[in-house]
Amino acid sequence: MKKYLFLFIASLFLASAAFAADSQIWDAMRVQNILGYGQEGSYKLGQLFTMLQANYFAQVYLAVLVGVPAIFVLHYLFLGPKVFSHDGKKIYTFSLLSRIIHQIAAISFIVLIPTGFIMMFGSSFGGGSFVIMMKDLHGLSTIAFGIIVIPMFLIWLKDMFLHWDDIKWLMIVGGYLSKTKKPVPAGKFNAGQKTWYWMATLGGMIMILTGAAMYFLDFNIAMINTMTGLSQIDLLRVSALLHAVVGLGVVILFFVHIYMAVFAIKGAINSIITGYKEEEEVEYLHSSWYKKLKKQGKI
Amino acid sequence: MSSEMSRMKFYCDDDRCIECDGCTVACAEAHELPTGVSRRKVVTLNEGIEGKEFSTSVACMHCTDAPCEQVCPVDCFYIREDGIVLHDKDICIGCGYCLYACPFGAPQFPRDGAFGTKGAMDKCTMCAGGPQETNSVHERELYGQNLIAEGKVPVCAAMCSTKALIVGDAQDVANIYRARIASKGKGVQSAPYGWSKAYGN
Amino acid sequence: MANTWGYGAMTNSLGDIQNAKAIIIFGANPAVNHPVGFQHFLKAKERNNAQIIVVDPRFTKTAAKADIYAQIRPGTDIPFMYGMLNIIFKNGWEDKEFISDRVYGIEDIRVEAAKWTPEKVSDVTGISVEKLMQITRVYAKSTPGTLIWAMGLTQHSIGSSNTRLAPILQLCLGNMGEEGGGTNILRGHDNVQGATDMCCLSHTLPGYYGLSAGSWKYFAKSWGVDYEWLAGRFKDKKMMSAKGFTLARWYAGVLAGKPGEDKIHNGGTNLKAIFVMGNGITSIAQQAKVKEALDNLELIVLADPFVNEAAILTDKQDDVFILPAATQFETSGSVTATNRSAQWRYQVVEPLYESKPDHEIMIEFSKRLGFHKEYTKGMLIKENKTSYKFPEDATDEIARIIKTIGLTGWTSKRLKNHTDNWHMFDEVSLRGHGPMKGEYYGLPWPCWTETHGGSPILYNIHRTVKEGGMGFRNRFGLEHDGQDLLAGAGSAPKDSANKDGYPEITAKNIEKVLGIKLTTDEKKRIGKNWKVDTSHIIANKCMEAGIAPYGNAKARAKVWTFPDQIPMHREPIHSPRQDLAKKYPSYKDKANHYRVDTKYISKQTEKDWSKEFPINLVTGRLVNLNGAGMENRASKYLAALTPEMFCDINPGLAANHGIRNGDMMWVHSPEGTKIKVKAKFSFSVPEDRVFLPFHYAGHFQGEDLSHKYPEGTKPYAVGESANTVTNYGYDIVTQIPETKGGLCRVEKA
Amino acid sequence: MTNTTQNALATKIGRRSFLKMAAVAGAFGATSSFASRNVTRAATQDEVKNPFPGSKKVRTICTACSVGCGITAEVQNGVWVRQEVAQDHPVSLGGHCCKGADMIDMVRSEVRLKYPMVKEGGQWKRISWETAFTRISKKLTSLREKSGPDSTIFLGSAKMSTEQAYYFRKFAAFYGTNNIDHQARI
Repeated sequence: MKKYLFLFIASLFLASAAFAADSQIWDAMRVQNILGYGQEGSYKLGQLFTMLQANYFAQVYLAVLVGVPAIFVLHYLFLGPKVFSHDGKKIYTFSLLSRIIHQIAAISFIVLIPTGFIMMFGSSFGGGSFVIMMKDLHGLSTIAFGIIVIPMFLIWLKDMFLHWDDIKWLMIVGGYLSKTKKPVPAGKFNAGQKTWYWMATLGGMIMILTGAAMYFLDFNIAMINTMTGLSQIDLLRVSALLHAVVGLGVVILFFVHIYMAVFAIKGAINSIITGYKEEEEVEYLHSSWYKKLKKQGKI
Repeated sequence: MSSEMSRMKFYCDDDRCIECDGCTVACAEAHELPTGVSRRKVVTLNEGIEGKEFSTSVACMHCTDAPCEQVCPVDCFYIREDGIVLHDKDICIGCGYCLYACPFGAPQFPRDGAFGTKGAMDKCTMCAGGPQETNSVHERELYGQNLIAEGKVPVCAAMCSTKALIVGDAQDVANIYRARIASKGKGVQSAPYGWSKAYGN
Repeated sequence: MANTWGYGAMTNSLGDIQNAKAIIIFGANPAVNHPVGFQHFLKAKERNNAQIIVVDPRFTKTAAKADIYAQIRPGTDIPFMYGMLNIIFKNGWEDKEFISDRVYGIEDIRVEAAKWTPEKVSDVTGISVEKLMQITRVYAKSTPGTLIWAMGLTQHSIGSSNTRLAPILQLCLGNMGEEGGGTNILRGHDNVQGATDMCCLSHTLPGYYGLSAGSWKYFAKSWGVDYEWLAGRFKDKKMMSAKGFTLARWYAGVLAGKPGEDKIHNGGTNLKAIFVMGNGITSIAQQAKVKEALDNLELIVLADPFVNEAAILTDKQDDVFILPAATQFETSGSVTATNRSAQWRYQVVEPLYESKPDHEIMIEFSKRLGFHKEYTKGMLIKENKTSYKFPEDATDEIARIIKTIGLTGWTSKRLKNHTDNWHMFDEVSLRGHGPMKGEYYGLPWPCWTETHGGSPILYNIHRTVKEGGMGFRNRFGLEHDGQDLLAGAGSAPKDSANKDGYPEITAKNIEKVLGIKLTTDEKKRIGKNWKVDTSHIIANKCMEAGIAPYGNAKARAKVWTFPDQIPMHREPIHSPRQDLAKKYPSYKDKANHYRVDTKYISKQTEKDWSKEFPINLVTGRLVNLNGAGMENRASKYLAALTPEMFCDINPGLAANHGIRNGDMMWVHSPEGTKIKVKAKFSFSVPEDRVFLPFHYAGHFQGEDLSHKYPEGTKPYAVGESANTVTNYGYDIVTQIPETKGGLCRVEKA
Repeated sequence: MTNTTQNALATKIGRRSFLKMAAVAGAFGATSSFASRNVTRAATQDEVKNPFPGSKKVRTICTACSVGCGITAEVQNGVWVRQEVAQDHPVSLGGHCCKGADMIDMVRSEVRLKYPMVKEGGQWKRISWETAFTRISKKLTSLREKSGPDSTIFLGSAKMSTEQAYYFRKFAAFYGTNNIDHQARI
């Protein structure tokens, strides 16, 4: 038994050695990477990353972290939330499956985004084990999100294509800039929700892929390198850049989403818990869908 | 180390480097590194092609304006007064950003966590240990020996079989390099890789 | 080489290479095999603008640093060197004075060289005429030039001719005995020179005394035992003087009598037991035969710090003993570097675990085999002691006995003193400073007396004998074919009492050669000749008179006792050029070659090997491993550098066989054996040859033998042994296997 | 807080100082310990000079190849703790190839053979030195009597010291055979 254990450990040892020997970053490619760094004709990704990471990313994120909620506070104070009657009829909007999927996504985002921020401002937390724990949480919740992102993408896909209403919705910013209650042109999902959908699914997938690339670091999938024409190290740099840029969009829309669900529309959060939306809410905020349902006689 | 004059630098003379891997192993052995991490690596390019093959030894170049230090989200890097770029492994979270910023591919990440997670970053310390108590057991375990504190030369350069790898104050290193070029009677070649980056200012 | 001028060793030192103006390297790869030594080559290039010329079948790391590189076909060094000589003679670039004073038999070389026109050489070697001309011009015009070689010249069936022609080339250019010149053979292991000097060899006694009855008598006397008793230990006196089996072919001694095996002459018995100490017998040619032999032995004893992989290779189920020998850091003793310098290797730590130093194991066995008292008596004689201290007393015993290579000065005290003060010696000349003034580092032999400083450059007549000067050794008689073999007038070492050539010094001629008179007492005590004179009278008188005890003779280009009197080209046994194999056939088969009949021409002409096996096979070393690699593969850092056995293959050749980089491939040998290795694309080999490193073991013909290691002893890297596929073929004189010029066939696995 | 942020964004200052500021303003209040880390504690003279107090340096020679590089071994309480640089050696000048740089692992390698073993019935079995000596000697003696001394071959090593090599040659001579060789013949 001990012998097999030993053999197993020895083989792991060798596997790790072989892994290192096949490295795309620290082995044969290393000098090429060095030579390519900052050369004419190269993408200069290393310098770009250094410049952005050193000077801008954290600042912009901090601005978002502080600025976006600040805008919401102002909005809430001056324009106030939309209040709809909770006594009227309820319209069944979200199936059980879609709710489960949403909840998983919600939980993972609630973990992902703060942990992401903690990593970004790791120095404020003194680095070390706490931040590492946050980093591991970030990775673990990605697994949950990774499992449901495709189903989520599929179940809502048919409702998410661009519609004439969306343009109109965008022109008036969903009616959130006025206090008056009047029907807003929108189908089952309004343009804001659609944007969030695309950002959360496609953007989310980009986040997963770029995050995974950075997590696994020294993997060797020749196809990716051939397809993108990037060396492994440049692939990682692109990943880091995309992760930061796309992440910014996700974070902003996530904040908006939370604000809308929790504060801007009173009680809106219940609909994703119970599956039912207030009829009045649908009538005003999703007027096109309301009309369609009426026509079909479903109300 | 008195401050103003010294800026410690490495330089590998590829006319002399023969890929004996002495530096790699000397480093690994002196600091008892896990396998899979080589702080110093010898790379040969154009192997077997007459007139084009050359080898060179790379590790952290202890850049003057170290990009790794700029991008680290947890600020675990610090630059000593003599120019040696070090980091604190107790603070490092193994995010990999320093690697993306580094022109030399110096930072490495031993996969010591569960499921092959990346551990704290490891790189050449120019044999100067880390922020822990000098020559303490804790320092030795995390960073390896602290030869600089003992007043000794980093082990890779000291053990270089052909004296291709030299280390010391940037000015001295440049002088040795120039002396070698001069004795060969050749004009000064284009500066070696990353020279401008690592030796900047 | 010893047959050319007396001693078979590196003539100069590594540091002295810095004095060279040109360095030509045949079949050696110092950048990989002697990296630290190679710094002196690079310094010569840097400081002296020395031209480095590399002649090698493979574009090695050394070639990468060369100024001129010639990719020669394996086994054609002789035509190449004759080609150089042809051009040298034609242009009159040879050192005529040196040749006439100090070399015998060059006329025959001239005749042979005339046949090797550059065009013909080009056809045989594959080197263009222009390149041959360029190399010859550069090398002949830049004197002093040093000539380097290693196993690339010796591991051929014509290895002993190779190692004669290289010195001849140097002699013709007058590069011998000069600073920055010489023939510098780079030895492999740390103490090959020392162990060879002590003659762990089957054809001679320590100090190259040979196996004649006279030599045995000298040793019996020096060891303090009765000659007849010692002779009684042997089967008979005939076997006592018969060369034994060699490392290369010991397996034949086990397998003899089986169908298809070569006949042996071993006193009527096969080999039944093997006793191995620190020898990776998995790195010798013909592994399949070695395995079969191991399986057929009655007793295998392997003493090593690590598991000797012979124990893994064999299927023998009983009576395989593995004994933990201590490493050399757990004992002390002297080691002789490649330049004949000795250093004292101090003990670092006590033997770990249950390991014991080699000598303790031997002494324990001598007790149980009943010859302990006689065995160790030699250590007691000098000071008439009652108990010995190893290794110091053994060092002094060696110094007392071995005169042929001048070890008299190598007392343990002096050797320790040199190591203790190694900082007091110069890097280039090895000269000592301060208290070590007058001595050279490590007392490079010959170190004639206990006050002599050693001889860093052999055959250097510009220095006095006391300072390490000497002419060539008088070893082959005084005349041959009516020609005088002693050196010409005026070519004696500096400040010599005798300016002429002179014979080796004996009790009879000492007065005449040195021009002195011995006292009666001296006449009584003096030994018969310089080789057996333990009274030191000859050595001391010679030092006073500036005379080298071994004489001052001519080097010989012609060795009349060899099958080829002058070096002749003969194609390898397995040659890819069948047309040339007919033109330059191998030797006649040789009976009783180190006790075993050895095939040459019959093997070469058995069939057209090159049809089935069209690819040349070259083996060699890697920088991180050494020998059979046991000790280095047991280090995780070294093993991690090359965790797997591989084969360097040209991408063009690989493409023809559908092999991609990193694929597994088979290498088949004419012996019917095969190995499975990883293909590694490399342009260092052209499309007609592949390269295999020979350090691996633990796999055999595709089978992983890992399970056969005792628990916890498996090295960090295992793989196929390249020597499983090296071909049959042995040197005609030394029986060194022909591993550098075989054939093979490759195939995708 | 908004104020702080805007100020921070407006003034062009380095990221580090900005973050430090943010950290001060932030809820967690953890300060970057960067400043204090810049200064290492002054080690005692003894610590600086030698991390292995009481160790001695032993001059010895590399066992890899015939160049004969010097090694300075640092030994503490009978344990080889590290390899020092033999900068003053006249041939190697402190240089080592990878093998030489790792000589210490020859001694402390975990896969060393630790005790005598014999293969019996295909299985490795640990035995004592005494048993090993006795069993091997018995077998050798009986073979020598039955088939003569030439039935044994001794393969020595170029890795032995000169003295050991000499005694190995002598061993074969006293055993009564010239079947002895070593690696010079490969």
